[in-house]
Amino acid sequence: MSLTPLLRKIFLVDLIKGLKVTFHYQSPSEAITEQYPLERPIVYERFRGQPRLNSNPDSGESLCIVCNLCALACPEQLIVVKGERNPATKRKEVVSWTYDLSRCMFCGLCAEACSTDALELTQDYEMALYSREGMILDQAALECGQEPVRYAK
Amino acid sequence: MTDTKDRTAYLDLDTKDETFLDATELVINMGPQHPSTHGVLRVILKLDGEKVLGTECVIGYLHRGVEKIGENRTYAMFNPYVDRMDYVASVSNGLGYCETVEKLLNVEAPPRAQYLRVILTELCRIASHQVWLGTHALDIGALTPLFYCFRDREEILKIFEKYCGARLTTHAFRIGGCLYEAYDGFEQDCKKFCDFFLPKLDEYEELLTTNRIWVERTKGVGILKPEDCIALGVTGPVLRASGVKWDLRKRQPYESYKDFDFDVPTGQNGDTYDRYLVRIEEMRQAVRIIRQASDRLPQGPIMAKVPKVIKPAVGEVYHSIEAPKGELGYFIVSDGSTQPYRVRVRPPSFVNLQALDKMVRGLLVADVVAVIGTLDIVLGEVDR
Amino acid sequence: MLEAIKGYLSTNTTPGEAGSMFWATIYILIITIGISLAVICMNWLERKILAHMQIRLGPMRVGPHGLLQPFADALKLLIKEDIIPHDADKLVFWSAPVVVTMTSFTTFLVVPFGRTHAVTDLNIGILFMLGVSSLGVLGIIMAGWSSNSHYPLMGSLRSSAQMVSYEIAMGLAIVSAVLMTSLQTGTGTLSMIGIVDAQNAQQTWFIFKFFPLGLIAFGVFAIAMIAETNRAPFDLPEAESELVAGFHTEYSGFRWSLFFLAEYAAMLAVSSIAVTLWLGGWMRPFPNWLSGSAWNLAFSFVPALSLFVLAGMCLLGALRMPRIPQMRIQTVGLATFGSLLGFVGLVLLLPGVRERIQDIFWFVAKVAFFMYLYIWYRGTFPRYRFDQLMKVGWKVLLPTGLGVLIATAIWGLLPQLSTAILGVSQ
Amino acid sequence: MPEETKGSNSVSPSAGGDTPPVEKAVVPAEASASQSSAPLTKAETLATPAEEAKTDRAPATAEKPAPVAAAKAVAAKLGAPPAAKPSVPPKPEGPKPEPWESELVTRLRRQYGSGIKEASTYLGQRYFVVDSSVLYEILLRMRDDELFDYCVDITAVHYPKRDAQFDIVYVLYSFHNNERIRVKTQIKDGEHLRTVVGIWETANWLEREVYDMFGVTFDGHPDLKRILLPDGWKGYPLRKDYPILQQDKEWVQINLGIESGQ
Repeated sequence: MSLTPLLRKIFLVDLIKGLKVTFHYQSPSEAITEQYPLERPIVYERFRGQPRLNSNPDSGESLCIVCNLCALACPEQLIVVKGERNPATKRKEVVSWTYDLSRCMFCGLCAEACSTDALELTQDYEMALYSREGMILDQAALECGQEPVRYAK
Repeated sequence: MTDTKDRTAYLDLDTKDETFLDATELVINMGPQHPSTHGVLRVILKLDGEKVLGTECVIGYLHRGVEKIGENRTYAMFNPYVDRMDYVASVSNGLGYCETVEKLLNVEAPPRAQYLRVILTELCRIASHQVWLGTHALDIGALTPLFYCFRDREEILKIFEKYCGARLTTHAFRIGGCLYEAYDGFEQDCKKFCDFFLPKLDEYEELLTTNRIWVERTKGVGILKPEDCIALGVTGPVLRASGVKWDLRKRQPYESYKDFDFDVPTGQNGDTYDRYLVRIEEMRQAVRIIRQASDRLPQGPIMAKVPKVIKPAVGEVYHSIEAPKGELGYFIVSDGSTQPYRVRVRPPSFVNLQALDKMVRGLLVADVVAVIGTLDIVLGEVDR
Repeated sequence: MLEAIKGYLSTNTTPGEAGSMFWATIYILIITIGISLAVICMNWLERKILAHMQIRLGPMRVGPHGLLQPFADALKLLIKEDIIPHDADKLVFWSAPVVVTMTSFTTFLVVPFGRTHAVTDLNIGILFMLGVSSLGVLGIIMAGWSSNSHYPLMGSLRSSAQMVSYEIAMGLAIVSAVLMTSLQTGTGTLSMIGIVDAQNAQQTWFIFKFFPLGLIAFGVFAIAMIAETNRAPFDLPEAESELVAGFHTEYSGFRWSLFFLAEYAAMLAVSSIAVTLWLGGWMRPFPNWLSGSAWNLAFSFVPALSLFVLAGMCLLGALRMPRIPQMRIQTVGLATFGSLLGFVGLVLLLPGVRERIQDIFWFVAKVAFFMYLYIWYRGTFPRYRFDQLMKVGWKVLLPTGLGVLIATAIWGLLPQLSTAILGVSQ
Repeated sequence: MPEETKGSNSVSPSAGGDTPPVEKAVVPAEASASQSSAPLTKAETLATPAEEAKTDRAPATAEKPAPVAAAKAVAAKLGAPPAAKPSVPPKPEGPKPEPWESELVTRLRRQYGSGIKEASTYLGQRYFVVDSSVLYEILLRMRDDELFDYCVDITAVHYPKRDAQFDIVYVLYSFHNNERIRVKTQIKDGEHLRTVVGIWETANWLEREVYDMFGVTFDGHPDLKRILLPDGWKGYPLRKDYPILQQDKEWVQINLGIESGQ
């Protein structure tokens, strides 16, 4: 409508247009808040979250062959893998596997560098803990994931 | 109704030349914990009553030494750190860095990777402008645009999460192209977002563009003349709003920007209202680019032939891209080893912030908040 | 005791006028509790409506749909530490919130909820309200000055300048409304009940009287009233995004909640002035178009109907609550609240009650509409800068106010003027 | 990076990188592994003499025991690959900076002669190396006559081994003819440069950052003080001899009252 600017100014047309926009957003169907503990957000397949050490499904032992590529690829150098050669099977076994979650920035370079895709970033995003020491994950925590920590006073 | 003469003339500002602090002057700290300084920026305001006589910015509260870290990481490892500088537009930081290293290696990303990169960078430009619009309107008092902007930005972040697994610090690109293949349905998602977003953009305009209070608060505030812009090295929407038609994507096309037609919006009198209009128009142009790119996404490899261990030849390269805030430049010196010898980042927000003092002189305290908002600075990028 | 009540209900004068102190105190008690209840309800409404306008849900955790949130806030403010700044002026610091709250509550002395439902009927009602509400500025300056830090000082000076400059525009708009009361009876009246009676006599709301003029006067008053209570586009003094954090920065705990209470009470007072003067106080809508007893009966069911609608919404909400153990208490809470509303709706259906509740309901509904407008403006408009705010006050509202006043006067005198001119010309 | 300045640098050109790494495997692995920073790739650990000189330039992060142990494990593991490795084809020679001739260069050479030490392009990017004495006039000329009216960036690079320790780089761009060049100059540690704030206002903060990070002082600068680091901080972090984890312990002690984390 080509009302002269003066007329539009007098009849507060611009203010009413703004009011119309906010008015029609009032219906509860427009609200997009998720009630977090009850409604879980959808997490997509490539999400980079909690790291996990995969193990061979049938034989059960870890896929990791201690090639140390992930430790070298990590910008924060927070992965330390120790292993020593098992004379019988001529292959290296993992002795200790530490992952410092408090410094990790979830860039995914370690998962890319892993040659046997033992290390993988899963879709789990609930990693809150109460102590900084708890952040240093050992092999067990990496394989079966962290169990949520109950808040105890 | 809107005269474009300098609105602050009636403030009869006579900046005293001697800097003696007489009784009427009041020195006030704004920040570093201030709700409207977009992060940890401290502005020392010298006030004469309500009028601002001069400002001094104290920055460095968020200095993490990204350039020093760059010298101790290999080329591929430094990529995630680059996302943390301008955390609101992390994809374009990554694009700038990867392109500079590719130029150092004399390697060209394959066409499919270039198109993917253009789509993601334009999405990230829209996301960055949405964060700007939300916080800028909030500073001037309009509470609701913030929530509408963040609802629409959520769609973009979903596309990022589906594509590369992270929403904010995406680490989406690798040197030589893209690591992740576009998930099936990527083009449909982008097109669906474009159709969803344009009517929403008209709603922002309905709420703000003609609103008389908004026009009154932004027209003629923080005027920057074109020659001041060039002298101060200001780039991006702030420069274009002062009337200089300069966009790196057009003047020095990188990636595959030369394949798309989009126009560069410019303003006339370089005030906060023009910068608002320029950025809103830029969002529309970005939607146009995304549509063209997702229509013509070519098939083919997504990664150029780049050695596993990147050791560029001895030499140095400066390359810059058009980030949402302005010209984001990387100057990388390589000494032949796997780690860059020197990584220098030329951040647009750092240089644009210098213009704050010239824009704010003579305005009122409430306008300082509006001008900081219109400069669209992100302190992660200013302090590096 | 019973016949005393029945005796009182049949009189047609306000208790204050009838000189019965007993009933006056009861009214004062009802109004004070009523206002604090209204403020609590307004607190919840503001959060929820503003949230829904911003496509979010607002408080959902404290009680079903956040119904207990206002009580939680009130409790929190009560038990919070009450800090007095280092060398603040103790006496002035202590008395500032008292002054502000007292003034905004005394304005309700003359607000006519119904034909006989007002504490008293002063013959200078509207003048009294204006005078007392401008006393609130004093409290704000005392608060700003006594907190002994320059942010609140700047904030209080700004808000006092704002309130003073908008009171003039308000005054002019009110005078033009009062002029309209003198059309029929020849002598205008300042008493609030008198004004509503005048509208009743002329069977039109003053907003539609002399078509454009009444609306313009109402517009001037509406804008001035928002600025008077430091709300929405004019909420500069406590604009958090700016340097100045408002006059009540240094207050905390119960003292701060007094300011909060006073602000909402002032909003209620000012919108009740607007309702009384322009929207015909306790008159039911469309007095002249839909007149006649059938319509009266229909309109008398509206209060009960609205309460049933609210009860229905609550019960619907209770049904749609997720079926998990933690939420069971909330569903039960919502269901009881809904049934309570339904019960009150039933009581309103009784013929005896229905007649008397009419006036109060319509008055409260109109004031509620104004409250909704306040929240709507807060959700939509950006904030004026201080000098623009003063410019609007002095250069826009004041001239229009004056123009409307003169125009109403001339239009009102047209019949006499024409006879005078014709008389002279014959 | 012109060849001759590189020559005097740590990498002796004669060794080059092409001697087949296999025979040199006997080079003491511990020596290079211990000082080299942890994130080394396989090629680095087989330190040929050419690279050995460079490893001490990479700041030692020895105090992180874990990753160094990892590096040693890798070195030990790699030491045992089968001897007969096919000789790696010599790495194709990287792009070299070619001298750049244009009428702009000739004009400058005619006027300043020896002032222009070198003008060349590298990967299509043109740059000058200019003597620090004539730097100010050249920059002024650049803006006035050659229309380079936008100073994109001012930064510095630190070469501890070279006698002229600092490379100050000015990146200039001209809106008129859409062209970008770099003007570089080399100054010793402690040498002063004249500020260019008079020419481009944007230089104000850029020079303050170079001063803050490298300690290069610019005479005539309006207020040359630290911009990113706190004012009382001692030490210039972006110099090569400033280890990455070092903090100004004394400043932290005074201002924050806590023991510095390092």
